[in-house]
Amino acid sequence: MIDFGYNINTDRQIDYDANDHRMSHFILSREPSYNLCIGCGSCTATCSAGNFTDFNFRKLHLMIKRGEISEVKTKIQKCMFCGKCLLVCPRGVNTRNLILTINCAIDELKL
Amino acid sequence: MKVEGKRLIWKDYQKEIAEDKFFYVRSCIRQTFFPGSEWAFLKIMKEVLGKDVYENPAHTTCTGIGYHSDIVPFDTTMTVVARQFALMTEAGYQNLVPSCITSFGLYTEVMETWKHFPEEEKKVRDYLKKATGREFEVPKNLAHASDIIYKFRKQIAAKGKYRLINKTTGEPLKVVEHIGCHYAKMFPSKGVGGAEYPYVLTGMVEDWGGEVIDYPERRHCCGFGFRQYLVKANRGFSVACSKKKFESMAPYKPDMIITNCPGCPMFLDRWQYVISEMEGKTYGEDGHGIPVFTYEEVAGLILGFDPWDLGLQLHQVPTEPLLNKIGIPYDPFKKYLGKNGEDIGIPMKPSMLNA
Amino acid sequence: MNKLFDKLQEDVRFREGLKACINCGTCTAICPAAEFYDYDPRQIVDIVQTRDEEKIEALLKGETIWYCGECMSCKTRCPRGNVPGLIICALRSLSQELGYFVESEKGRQQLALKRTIGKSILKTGYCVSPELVAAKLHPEQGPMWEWSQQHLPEIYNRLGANYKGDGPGALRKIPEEALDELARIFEITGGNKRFETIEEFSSKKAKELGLELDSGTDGEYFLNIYTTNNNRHNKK
Amino acid sequence: MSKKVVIIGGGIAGMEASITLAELGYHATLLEKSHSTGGHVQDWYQLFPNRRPAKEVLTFSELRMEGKVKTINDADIIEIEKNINDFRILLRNGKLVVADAIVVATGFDLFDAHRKEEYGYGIYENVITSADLEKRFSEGKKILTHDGAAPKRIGIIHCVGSRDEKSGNNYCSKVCCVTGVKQAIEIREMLPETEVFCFYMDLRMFGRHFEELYKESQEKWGVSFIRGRLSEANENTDGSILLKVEDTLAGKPLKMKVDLLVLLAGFVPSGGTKAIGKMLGLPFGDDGFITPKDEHTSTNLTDIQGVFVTGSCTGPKSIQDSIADARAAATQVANYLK
Repeated sequence: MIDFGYNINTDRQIDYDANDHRMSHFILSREPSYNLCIGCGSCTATCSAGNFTDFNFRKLHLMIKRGEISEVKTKIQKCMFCGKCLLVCPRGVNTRNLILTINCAIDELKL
Repeated sequence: MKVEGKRLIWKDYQKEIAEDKFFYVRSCIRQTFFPGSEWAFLKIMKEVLGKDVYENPAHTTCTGIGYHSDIVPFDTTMTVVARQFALMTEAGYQNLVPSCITSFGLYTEVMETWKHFPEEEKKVRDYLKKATGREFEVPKNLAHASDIIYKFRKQIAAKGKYRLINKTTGEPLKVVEHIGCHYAKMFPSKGVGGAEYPYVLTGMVEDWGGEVIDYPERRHCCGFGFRQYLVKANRGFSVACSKKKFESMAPYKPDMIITNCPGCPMFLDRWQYVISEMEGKTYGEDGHGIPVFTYEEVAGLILGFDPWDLGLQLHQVPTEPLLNKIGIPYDPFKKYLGKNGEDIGIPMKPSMLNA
Repeated sequence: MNKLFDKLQEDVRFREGLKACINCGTCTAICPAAEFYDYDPRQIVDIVQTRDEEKIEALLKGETIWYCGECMSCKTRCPRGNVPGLIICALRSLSQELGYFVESEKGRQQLALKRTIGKSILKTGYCVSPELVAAKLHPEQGPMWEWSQQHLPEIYNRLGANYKGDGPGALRKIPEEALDELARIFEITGGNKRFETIEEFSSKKAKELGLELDSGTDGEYFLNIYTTNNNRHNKK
Repeated sequence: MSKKVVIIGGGIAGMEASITLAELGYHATLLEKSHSTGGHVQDWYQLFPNRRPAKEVLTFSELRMEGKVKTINDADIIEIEKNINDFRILLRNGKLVVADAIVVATGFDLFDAHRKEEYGYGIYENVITSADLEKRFSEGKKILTHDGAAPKRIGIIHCVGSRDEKSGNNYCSKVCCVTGVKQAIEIREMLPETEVFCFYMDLRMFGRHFEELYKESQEKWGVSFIRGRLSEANENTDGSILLKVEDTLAGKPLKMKVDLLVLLAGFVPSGGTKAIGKMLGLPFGDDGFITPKDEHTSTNLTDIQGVFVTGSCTGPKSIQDSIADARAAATQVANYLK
C-alpha cells in the first residue's frame, strides 16, 4: 500500500437504503404521532435546550426518520424535558413521549 | 430501458457543426497526457477525411484551468479568449475547434455572456486592442473536436478496419461513455444530444459497433474540480468522485470507458491505480482495471492506427485486454520504445493493477 | 448598506447566476462537492439572496465557498435559472480582492494555485505542462508517469508532438511575442493585480502564522497550504 | 326564438356551462373535438379530497345534459368568423354552426413528462405519470413494476413541469399536490406492504379538506414526505430507479431506490386553447393560458364582444373551481344576451 498523502473522502449523502431504520420502526410502533411532523420547526424555535446548545429536535426527529442514528444517543441527552415543544406543535405530535420512546429504543435496540 | 425514448431527446439536440475549414486550438491537458490523441485527430481530419485544419503556433492556453481555479479574473480570460478569436479571424477562418472541453465550455460561456451583456464584449474589444492591437470576429461555428469526429463517425466506420465487437463472442463491447461536465451541462443546446443523454460519444460507439451502458452515476463529474485536484490537500475529494463512478458502473461489467474531455480520461485512469494501491481494489476483469480511452484513440484504433502511435503506453490502466478482445494486433516489445526505436527503459509494474 | 452585496452585483457572473432561489435543493442533490464536503449550494444561494452582510462576510472568510469544483452540474438543473456555480465564482473573486481568502484553510490554497498554474500560464503559455506535473509531487500519476517524466522528449516526439520546438504542434514552445501579448493582457485586465493581491495577503498571513514564505513552491507556508487538511470538512 | 350559444370544449367546465345556459333558456351547442364529452375526468379514478369515484361527477353532468344540450363530438373547428351580430363556426366536415355567443372551455393538456428528460419518462420502464397511474386504477389493474413484481417502494414526484423554468412553466398547477397525496393513499390502500414517499418543495393544500387529507395520509396511511425537488432519476441494473434529491430539511443530499416512480405531471394550455384562442384573437399570458378581461373582476369576460372563457383555458383549476367558474360564465353570457 502506498501513502499518497491523503485518503479517499467519505460520502456524507444520506444513503437511505443502506441506513439503519430499526429505531424509526420502533418509535412508530409505539408513538404513531411520530409520523405527523411537517418540519415546521416550532419545537426547535421554542426549545429550552436549543437555547443553550445545538440541540435541534426537528432535525433529530428527521434524521431518525432517514435512518441516520449514529449521533442520536449523545444528542438526545441534551433535552431538558420541559415539554414546551408539546405545547406548540401544530400537528399534535406527542414530542414528550417521542423523546421517551427514543431513549427506550436506544436501550432496547442496544444502539 | 427504451432507447426510443432517448432517440426522441436526441432529435431535439442536433447542433450545427461545420463541414470543413477548421481553426484548431490545442488543450494543455490533452497534449500533456494524451499527445497521441491530438496527433490522431489531425491525421484523421487531414489524411482520412481530407479536411482543412489550421493551427496557428501563436495561440495559447485559454486560461481555463486558471480561471476555474479562480486565480484568473473573468475579464482576463475573456480577453485571452478574444485573442484566440483574433488569430482565427486573421487566418481567415470562422469555424473554431477546441481540443479541450474546458476551453469549449469557456468559449461558449464567453459568447453567451456577450449576447446577454453586450457591454462586456465592447469592454473586451477595447482591452484586446489596447494589449495587442488585434481585432476579432466571433466564431461563426464553435464545435468541440469530439463534435467533429461525431459528425464524420460514419465515414470513419466505413473506412475502419476494426469494430467495437468482441472477436471471440461476436457481441458488441459494453462501453461506458463519460462526457466532460463543461460540454453540455452549462448550455445543453450546445452539445450533441443535450446534457442529460449526450449523444456525441454514444453516436460514435453505436456506429463503431459497440453498446453504450447507462449506469446511475453516468452524469457524475470525474472529480477534477480544478483546485480539488491541483492542490494536494484536496485530492481525496477528487479520487472519491471517480470511485463513486467506478462503483456505480462495475455491476454492468464494462469493457472500456470512452471520454471526450482531456482531463477525465487521465483521472479515470490514474484514480483506478490509486484506489488499487490504497485499498487493494481493482475494477474490471482479472485485476486489469477498466481501460479508459479518448475518443481520438478509439477512432484511431477503429481506423487501424498502431496502438503505440496513439500513445496507449501512456495509460496506467493497461489497454491490451481491450485490444485483444477486438483483435487489434500490437507488438508488446515496441510499447515503450523511443522515437527512433531506441530502448528507453520501461516503467515499473504497479503492485495491484495487472499490466 | 449592502456593500458586499453591491460588490458582488458588479460581477456579471453574479448577475447572471442569481435570479430568485426557491430552496428546492436540485443543485445540492447532484453537487459532487455536497456529497463529500459540508457543502450545500442551496444554502449559499439563499444566504446571498438575503443580502445579509454579516453572513456574506462569513462566507467570504469561510471554508465552504472553496469546496465547489465548478463542474456546473447545478446550472443544468435549477428550476429558476440560477447558477450556484457562477455565484461561487463571484464570491471567490471578491474573497480574494478583499484578502478574506487567507482566513480559511481552503481559501489559503489560492497561493498554491497562483504559483503553479498562474506562473505556468505567463511563463509557458500553458496552464499545465509535463514539467508542472512532476512525478515527485504527483505519485498518483503512477509508475508509467514516473518513467515518462525521465524521457519527455523521446516519448513526446515519438507521439507526434513538437516538444519545445518552433512552429505548430503539441507541446510546442509558444513564441515570445505571444507570451508578451499574454502578459500585456494580464496587466491591462486585472490578471496581474489578482496575482499581486494573492501574494500580498498570503505574505501577511504567513507572518501571522510564523511560517516562512519563499518565492517558490518549497517554503514552509507553501507546503503548509498545499498539503494541510484538518479533516474537518465533512462532519457527516 | 331563443338565442344560440356555442360552447367549445366538452370537459367539466364546458359541460357545466352548456347545462346552465340551457337551463336559462338558451339554445346550447357543445362542440367537443374528441369522440366523447367528459374531458380529463373520464380518465380519472377517484377525486380528491374525498376519493369519490370520478364517474359520479361525470354522470351528474351527463344526466343533466340529456335532451337539453346539443352535443357535436369529433368537432374539428377550422375557422370562426365574427360578424356584427353573430359568429359562424366552420367545422372540418363542412358543417357550419351559428352562434350569438361563444364560450371557450378548451381546457388544459397534461404536461408531457418526456420533456423532463432527467426523470427518464419514456426511457426507464418504471417511471410513469400520475395519469398513467390513474388509468391503471380505473382499469382495475394491479400496480406492478415492469417486471410484474409488487413494488416495495414507490416515489411520487411533485411539480413535474410546474414551477419550473426549464420546462417553460413558471406557474403552479394547483391540483398536483393534493392529487399526489390522494394517489399515495390509494397505493397504500391497495398495497399495504409498499412504502410511499412524496418528494415536494411545498405542499399546497389550499382547498377545503385538503390539509386534512394530507394529515390522514401520514396518520392513517403512513405516507412519508421528503422536502426536496428531484434532481435526477437513474436506472439500476435491476430496473429499479435511483433518486437523487436534497433532503432540504436535513441539509444533505439523499439517494434512495424506488421500484416505481410516479411523476405528477402539471397543466399546460391545451392544443385547443392555443388554437381557438388564436382564431378568436384572444390574448395569452406569458404562461400560455388565455388572459381574461380582468383577472379579479371579469374572469369570464374577454375584450371580444360575445366571447367568454371558462375552466382551465384561463389557468389550472380543480373540478370544483371549474364547475363554479362555468356557472359564473353562463350568467355572464345570459347578461350579455338578454
